[in-house]
Amino acid sequence: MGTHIKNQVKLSLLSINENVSFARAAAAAFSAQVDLTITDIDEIKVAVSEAVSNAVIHGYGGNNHKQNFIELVMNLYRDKLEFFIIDFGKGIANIEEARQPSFSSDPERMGLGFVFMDSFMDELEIISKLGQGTTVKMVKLLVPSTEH
Amino acid sequence: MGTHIKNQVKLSLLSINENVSFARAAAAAFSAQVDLTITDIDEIKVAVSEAVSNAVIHGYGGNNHKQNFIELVMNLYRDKLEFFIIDFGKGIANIEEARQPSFSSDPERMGLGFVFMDSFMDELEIISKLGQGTTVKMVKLLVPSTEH
Amino acid sequence: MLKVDTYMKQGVLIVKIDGELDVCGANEFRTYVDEALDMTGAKHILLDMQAVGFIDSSGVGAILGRYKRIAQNGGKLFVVNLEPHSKRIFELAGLLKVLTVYQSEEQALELL
Amino acid sequence: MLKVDTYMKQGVLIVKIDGELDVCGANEFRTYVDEALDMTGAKHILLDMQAVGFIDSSGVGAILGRYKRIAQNGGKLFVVNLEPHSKRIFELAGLLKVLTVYQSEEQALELL
Ligand SMILES: Nc1ncnc2c1ncn2[C@@H]1O[C@H](COP(=O)(O)OP(=O)(O)O)[C@@H](O)[C@H]1O
Ligand SMILES: Nc1ncnc2c1ncn2[C@@H]1O[C@H](COP(=O)(O)OP(=O)(O)O)[C@@H](O)[C@H]1O
Repeated sequence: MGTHIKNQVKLSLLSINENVSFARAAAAAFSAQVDLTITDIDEIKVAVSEAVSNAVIHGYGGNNHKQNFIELVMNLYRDKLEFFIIDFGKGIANIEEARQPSFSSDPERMGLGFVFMDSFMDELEIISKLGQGTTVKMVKLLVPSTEH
Repeated sequence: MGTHIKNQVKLSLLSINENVSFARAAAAAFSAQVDLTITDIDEIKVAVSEAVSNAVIHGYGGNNHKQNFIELVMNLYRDKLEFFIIDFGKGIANIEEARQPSFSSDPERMGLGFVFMDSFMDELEIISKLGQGTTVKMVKLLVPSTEH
Repeated sequence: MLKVDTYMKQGVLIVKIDGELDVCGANEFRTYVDEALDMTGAKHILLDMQAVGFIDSSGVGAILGRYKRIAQNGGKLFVVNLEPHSKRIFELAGLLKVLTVYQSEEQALELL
Repeated sequence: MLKVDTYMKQGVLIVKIDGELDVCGANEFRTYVDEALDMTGAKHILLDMQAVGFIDSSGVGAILGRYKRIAQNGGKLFVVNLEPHSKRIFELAGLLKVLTVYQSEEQALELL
């Protein structure tokens, strides 16, 4: 039942704003190997863009060229695509609160990142530990019955 | 003199044929952050495609789903893009010979991979150890005077 | 890498964006538009989204920020050439409640 | 992911490729064209490269392989719609010595 991994790509990106677009291009290229709609690919691009932006901005405190790295792991199974976005930055104190629409610790931001990840992917899981970092896991199902 | 690294992305790819196209898409996306011509990007795509194909086909002996990984490291400096393609496969016995046009250990192949890498990049370096693997380093210079 | 074209037409600041409105693009957008607002003192903004290849919450935030700035003086923000994917992002973000989407620049300026 | 359209015209096997001729595409190309040659017994091949987005040495090898197969019976391989980047690859590979490039399908078939 989809436990056999068909493809895996792991990326390690320097934490700078410019790599947000690189990450979503990589996610789109990885997703292109399965037969997805343009809408699915657009949704994956937004979700990955949000998660990587958060790692740069919140995890590592901005575009500061401090040689911090973000990991993006992409797995293809028969029935799903999995995306892990991992940073080793400051972590999230209260995940419940962070997931609320409009909640942002930065007054300049919208608090919509997790809302978009949640709306555009079929599963969203956040694991975080203060001072150690954050892992965001997102799943896009490939079975036709979950088309939305 | 271009020793300060401006961006770095490291990829680890499962050694399957499908990831050859993923690797060149990633190389194109990474190269897109600097102002290159379409021709430059096309050349980088071919060179990366050849090196990753070689790692899959020769390094690991083909599309065999044996959970072997290929590393693609991309570095951006002020004056150049660097690409490292690394496999941990069978290695090259005679690099001199391997670089010759038309030399191939596989009668079905053209022996043109290294010729294309050489023609399309500004530097090509091959490091290999039998039974341990192969590292291909390629450089594309960004200074306008090297435009060809 | 974002290209932003700004010019005045019937007292409205026309802003044509070409590129991707992510965290990088949003920063550039903010700088360009705030500069143009400072220089022209325009009341309203018309945003042409025709050539926007991508937008996420950073882009939405930058647009909303410009809206808030002109709204203080009773200004409005019109959006034209919004393709379906960006429209869905705007919808989810609740942006369609504060700005008005038109088919074309002509239509938007006519109704001013 | 490669799309290969094959059909006969004036006794020539027309092959239209849509996609990328890398190691994956080369394998698919080989299979499709060899099957079509088996079925039709065509002597010549006309390759339409219009929709080839990418080609590397694996792609070149697959094309040369098909050429070698038909050349045994005196067959020829014509290429049309070769864009500059692919042409350069063909040149470097020495392929332009064995195949003939034409502007269009019409021109190639006319000169047969
Ligand atoms: N990778 C992360 N590291 C630390 N904090 C994070 C991370 N991702 C999200 N957060 C926290 O969760 C909040 C909500 O995130 P999000 O919904 O994406 O909105 P926004 O990015 O607009 O603030 C952020 O403001 C931040 O406090
Ligand atoms: N990563 C690698 N691992 C082991 N052998 C390699 C590798 N890359 C190249 N080679 C050897 O070098 C030869 C020449 O490579 P190349 O010029 O790319 O031509 P081709 O791939 O068509 O054989 C190959 O046939 C192979 O024997």
